[in-house]
Amino acid sequence: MTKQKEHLFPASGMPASQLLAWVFIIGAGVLFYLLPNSAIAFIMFLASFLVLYKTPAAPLIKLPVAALWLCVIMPLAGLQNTYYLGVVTQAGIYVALAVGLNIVVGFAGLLDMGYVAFYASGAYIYSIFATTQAANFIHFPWAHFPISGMWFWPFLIFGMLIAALFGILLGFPVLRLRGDYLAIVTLGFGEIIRIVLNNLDKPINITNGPQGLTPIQAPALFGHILNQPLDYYFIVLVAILLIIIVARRLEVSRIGRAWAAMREDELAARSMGVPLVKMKLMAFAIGASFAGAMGVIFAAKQTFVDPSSFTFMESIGILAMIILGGMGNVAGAVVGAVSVVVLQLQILKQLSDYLGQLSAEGILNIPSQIDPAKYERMIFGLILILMCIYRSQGILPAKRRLASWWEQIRTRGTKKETEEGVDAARS
Amino acid sequence: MQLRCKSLTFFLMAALVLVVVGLVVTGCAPKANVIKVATVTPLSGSQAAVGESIKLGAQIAVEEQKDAFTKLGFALQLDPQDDQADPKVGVDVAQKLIADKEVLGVDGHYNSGVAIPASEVYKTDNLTEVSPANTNPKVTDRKYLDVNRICARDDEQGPFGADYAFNTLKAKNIYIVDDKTTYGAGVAQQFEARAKADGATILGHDGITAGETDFSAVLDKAGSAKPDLLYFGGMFPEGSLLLKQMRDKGINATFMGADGMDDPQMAKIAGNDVIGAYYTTAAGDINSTPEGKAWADKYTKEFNQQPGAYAVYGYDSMNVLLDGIKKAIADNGGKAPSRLQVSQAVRATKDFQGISSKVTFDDKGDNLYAMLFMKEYKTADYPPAVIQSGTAGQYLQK
Amino acid sequence: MLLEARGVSKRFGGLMAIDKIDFTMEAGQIASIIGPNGAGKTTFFNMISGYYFADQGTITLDGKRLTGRSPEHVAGCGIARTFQNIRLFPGLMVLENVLVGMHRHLSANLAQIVLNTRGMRREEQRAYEEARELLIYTGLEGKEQELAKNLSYGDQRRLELARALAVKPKLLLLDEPTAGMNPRETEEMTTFIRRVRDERNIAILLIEHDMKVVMGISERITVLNYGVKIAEGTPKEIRSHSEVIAAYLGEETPEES
Amino acid sequence: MEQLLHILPQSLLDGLTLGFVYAMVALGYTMIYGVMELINFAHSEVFMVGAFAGTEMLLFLQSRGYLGTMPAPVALIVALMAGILMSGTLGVLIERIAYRPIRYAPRLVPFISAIGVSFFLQDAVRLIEGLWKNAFYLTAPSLFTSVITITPGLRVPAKSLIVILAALIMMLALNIFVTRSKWGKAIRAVAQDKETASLMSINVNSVIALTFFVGGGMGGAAGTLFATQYSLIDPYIGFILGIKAFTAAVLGGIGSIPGAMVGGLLLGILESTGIVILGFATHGAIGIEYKDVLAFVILIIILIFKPGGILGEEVREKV
Repeated sequence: MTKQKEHLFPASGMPASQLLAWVFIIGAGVLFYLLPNSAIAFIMFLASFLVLYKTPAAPLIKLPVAALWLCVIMPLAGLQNTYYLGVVTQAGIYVALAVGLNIVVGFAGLLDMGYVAFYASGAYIYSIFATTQAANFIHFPWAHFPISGMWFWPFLIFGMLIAALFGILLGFPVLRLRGDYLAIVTLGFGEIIRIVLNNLDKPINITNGPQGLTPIQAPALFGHILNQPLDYYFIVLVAILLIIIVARRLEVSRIGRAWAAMREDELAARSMGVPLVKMKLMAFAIGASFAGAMGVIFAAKQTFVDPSSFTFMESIGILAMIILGGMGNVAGAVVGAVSVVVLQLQILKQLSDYLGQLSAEGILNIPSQIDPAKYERMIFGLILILMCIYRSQGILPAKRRLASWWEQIRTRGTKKETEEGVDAARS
Repeated sequence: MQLRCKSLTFFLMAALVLVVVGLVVTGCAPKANVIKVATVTPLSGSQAAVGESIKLGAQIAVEEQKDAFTKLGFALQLDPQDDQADPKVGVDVAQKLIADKEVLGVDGHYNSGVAIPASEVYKTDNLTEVSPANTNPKVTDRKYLDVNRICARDDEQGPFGADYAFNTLKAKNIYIVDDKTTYGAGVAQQFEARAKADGATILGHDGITAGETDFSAVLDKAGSAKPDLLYFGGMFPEGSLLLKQMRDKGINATFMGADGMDDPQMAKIAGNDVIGAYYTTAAGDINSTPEGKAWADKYTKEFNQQPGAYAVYGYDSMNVLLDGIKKAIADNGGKAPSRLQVSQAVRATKDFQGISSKVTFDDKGDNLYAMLFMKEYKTADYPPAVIQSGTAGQYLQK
Repeated sequence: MLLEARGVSKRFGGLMAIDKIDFTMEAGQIASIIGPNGAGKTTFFNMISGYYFADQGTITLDGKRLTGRSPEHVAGCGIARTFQNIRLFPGLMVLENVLVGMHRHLSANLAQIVLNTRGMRREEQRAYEEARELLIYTGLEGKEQELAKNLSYGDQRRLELARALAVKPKLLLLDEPTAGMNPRETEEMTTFIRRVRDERNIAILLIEHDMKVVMGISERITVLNYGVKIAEGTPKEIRSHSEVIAAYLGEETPEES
Repeated sequence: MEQLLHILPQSLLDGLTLGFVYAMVALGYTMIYGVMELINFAHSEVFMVGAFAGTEMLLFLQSRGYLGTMPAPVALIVALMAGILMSGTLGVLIERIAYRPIRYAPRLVPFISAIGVSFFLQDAVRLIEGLWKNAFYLTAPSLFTSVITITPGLRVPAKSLIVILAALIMMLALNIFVTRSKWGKAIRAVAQDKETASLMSINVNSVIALTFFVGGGMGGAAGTLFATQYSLIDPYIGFILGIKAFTAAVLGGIGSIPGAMVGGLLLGILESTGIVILGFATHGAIGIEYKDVLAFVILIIILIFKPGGILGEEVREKV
């Protein structure tokens, strides 16, 4: 470790790298606020969160900055440019999904390739009742469909419960399986759910089959209907915040340790008294419940769901996010999800548009066969390969850490020692 | 660790400086009055071929109209977008277009399943949409001001096919297969309802998976039911294979499909088996009129490939759109119109003569002159002959 | 009687790995199982700790039946073990390894963890303190936050012991605890094992090849050969037991095991 | 019931044909898994590339007019050669570029890299075909068109027979190669234990490359046969078939060559015959659209009772 790299300005109080980092963070925020239509400002704005995360500063300084950026600058810029708000909201949904899947794959080491099934179950449970669809098979005089937007909130809980139930259902048969067998069974489970959703329009029309369900009732709060992009942005933001807190707390708890132990050595974990069945089911259920809640939000935001949003590729995409970001690490899952979504929705599209515009203006003549818009997947594939080869531990590799409050307690006594210990552990 | 952090920061700083310089430079350059029109179709994935042909059709229209717009003081640009035939991507693209204030109209989408959620986004800023190919009833049944289509609806197309099958082909026993997509299942359902109402017996209704190539299971089952006619709701790659495998199995039932079959590939894939197959389509034979033929020649010359059935619809939709924009500019005193003004002008389109058909929108955005055509392959050459046609509206189920 | 095995048998295909073994241990006793390679020692261990189900016979701990129970249940009853080839959680910190051993003794449930309750935090703090004490006890002080895989071989052995002690067992099964150690380390380990028994009153059952260790530490020795118990007694008795000598010198065992 | 009996023979034949295609693709998954413990997600694209190579070869022969003059089996063999060589080489290339640098990384990393390769190849083939032919749907010329009618209810198309025959021959050859030849033994040795194998002066890298060549080649052969059987190919055909073949490999017991065959055939028959029977049994409530559900449900049930797959060994972890 090249610890003793000289600072550029050794005389100054703050190391140059940190100073630059802060200049970048604030610069990006201001720039994005001033130029909400600039793609580069937008990407820099997103990158500023990564820089902020990496900057060594007290949480007391970092958190307010992050909050200001997320709750003030992003919404203000987003009002100017709803597309970026949409991108961020979409990325946010994937962040939540990635953090949820990370519990199953990263924490507990269970390769789940059918994660999207839980997302689908959440989305459908809300959609069926928040459209006129439920009237097809529920005939109570007091039941009126679509249900009012107020029901969105209880349905977040129902979505979680239903998804958790599915998680446990899936968990039972796969308990005895390991590694790749688990992968194929979860894959099969995901496909089963999707096909069933696609076909349950007869004999009784429950899901409306491939036609999908629309228009889905928007959430309402105290009589306000929340159907603006900004509303969904904040709903997703709060959801992510809660999910991250829960995931982080679990990670450093006895349950998180049991998962990690199971992942590292299943047999040794059992002989230490870690109940395998319970812990695996718990991982499946908790991971699934996050997806269920996000499904409800997705359905409300999209106002339309159909089975094609829940394909196997979607599961693979989320898996790629956590691996790109850094497996087993909540921050990694966040970074992975944001970079994949931004890459797909922003960078590649922008590139295509730019080249398309060049050819439209006659500057460059690109034959339609090699229109870059068609080859987004190819570029994405290439990036996946390069990432795997050159940075296989992900953008933010996982580190073992203790619960933050525990570190605070310890540092009271032997501050210096601990820091060295932590550094050693991270190296 | 520190090293990496530092190099990252340096990298980002350098980027920041470059960007600021770049923005200042480009920000100062005077910009012409740009009007963008978008096409949103699948340009990647298995339906890319159709999406591509719509885009190219629209591209011809934009190129033809460029000069007219320049005279009005506007630079007209085409903004081709890819929705990957995926509703989620479609919504993202819609949001992107909404955010780009220079975009005044959308020629798209191809898939109804994508168009329906995307139009919820267009609605938020009245960005007008003229669809060349969305046949699902729900697209216009929501009566959005900004959603229009120039083609016929599934609840016209399905019954049109059913009536023809029952009355003209005298098919009493019918087997239905669909591909379990929004489009395929939708049109098959409409066909089934009318066929039943006409008095035909539906022997069975099964689904296949789009993207698969082996349909022996469904054909074994269908074949044993001995139908007079097999109706397929879906796209040509599956449809043509279904037809071919059906004949391989010695099932002699008449084959009928919907407009998803309308593609030059169909005859290539199915070969001689395609002879005697029927399909309904909202797209007429462009070669039947001199203008159409001239247009098809132009397309072929420009892009070195034959136009797909919906290429001309992409062209017509774009022209309807551009026509609306021109009117809106005129109404707005030569200034750039708002999206709402464009939407209103497009909806007011009356007796616009396109290559494929005349266009007049009703209050929902459906084209009153939308036509339906029954085509039969007499030889294994595309396009097949039109054997019956009619205005779509008369087949609409009440 | 702490541990009691009655007529325990295990068959792998045609091979009788364990053949009707009776075995007992008192609380606080140090006992050893010895025997040539392939005698069934580790198989017997695995049966006690729940990895293999017995085909016949019963095993009880404090009168509670263990046969047919899962490893995690056995651990919960108070039996901890180490492994012949160390099985730590390599990617976890040293402290966490020990904390995993305490899993059964912590009670925080999902709701408490998600809500981060005071009770949960207090319990975790106590667990951390306890784990640190165990690390001090096993001589791993100051290495709490290192990853287990970065420890030296000797430290890994120690950590495995600390982790097993964290289970708070009544009976500790050690599978070749001094394997791969030099004489000095072996000596330290022997002293340590005795200390654990004396200070914590934990019964210890060893599998060991080093006869010096076995004879020096065990109060009782059981000898297995071809899955059959051929002798049992104090070190002195075993040393002079004819069948044992025969088994070790290889007389009357023409075929290779 | 009578109707069902009427369908069964035909349905079984269709299932077998499909099953052999699955089995051949499954072989690629299983061989590579056996040696590398890696789900070669890109194998479905290797298959697809093989289909394109074989078809392009046939189209080339057709355009030069050779196709009409040469006997159909010769044309098929030439096309198969093209498919095998192309896919085999591609398999080796993929291993060299995308897997070898990360051979010792955590297991999920090569998996994601494989997904990247898969995405890349789909669009790369599309790009190449788009530039070359201006279309990316290819229609393979028909080689065998005759149909043997045994009974009115059982028609055996010659091309189905060819698929079954070719698949059988190739699997047999593969089995002999793996069990008898020196290289086959080396492959098995590396599959058992890479380190020990390298101590026995086996060049592990070449053996792995060979495995990818053979596995890829089988995929390419399957692709070519697939193209002649179903005649339509596009760059996205690999995806669904790949999932099915992988399922078949797991069903039979991944890592086992006979297992891949058993799994493939079982899956093929389940998909064509099983679902038809189920449809009749439930009076049409469960239609053909549920055939993948049936396949996956059977897979899950089999794995619950036999976690290693039908012919897979149950691996007991050594304590």
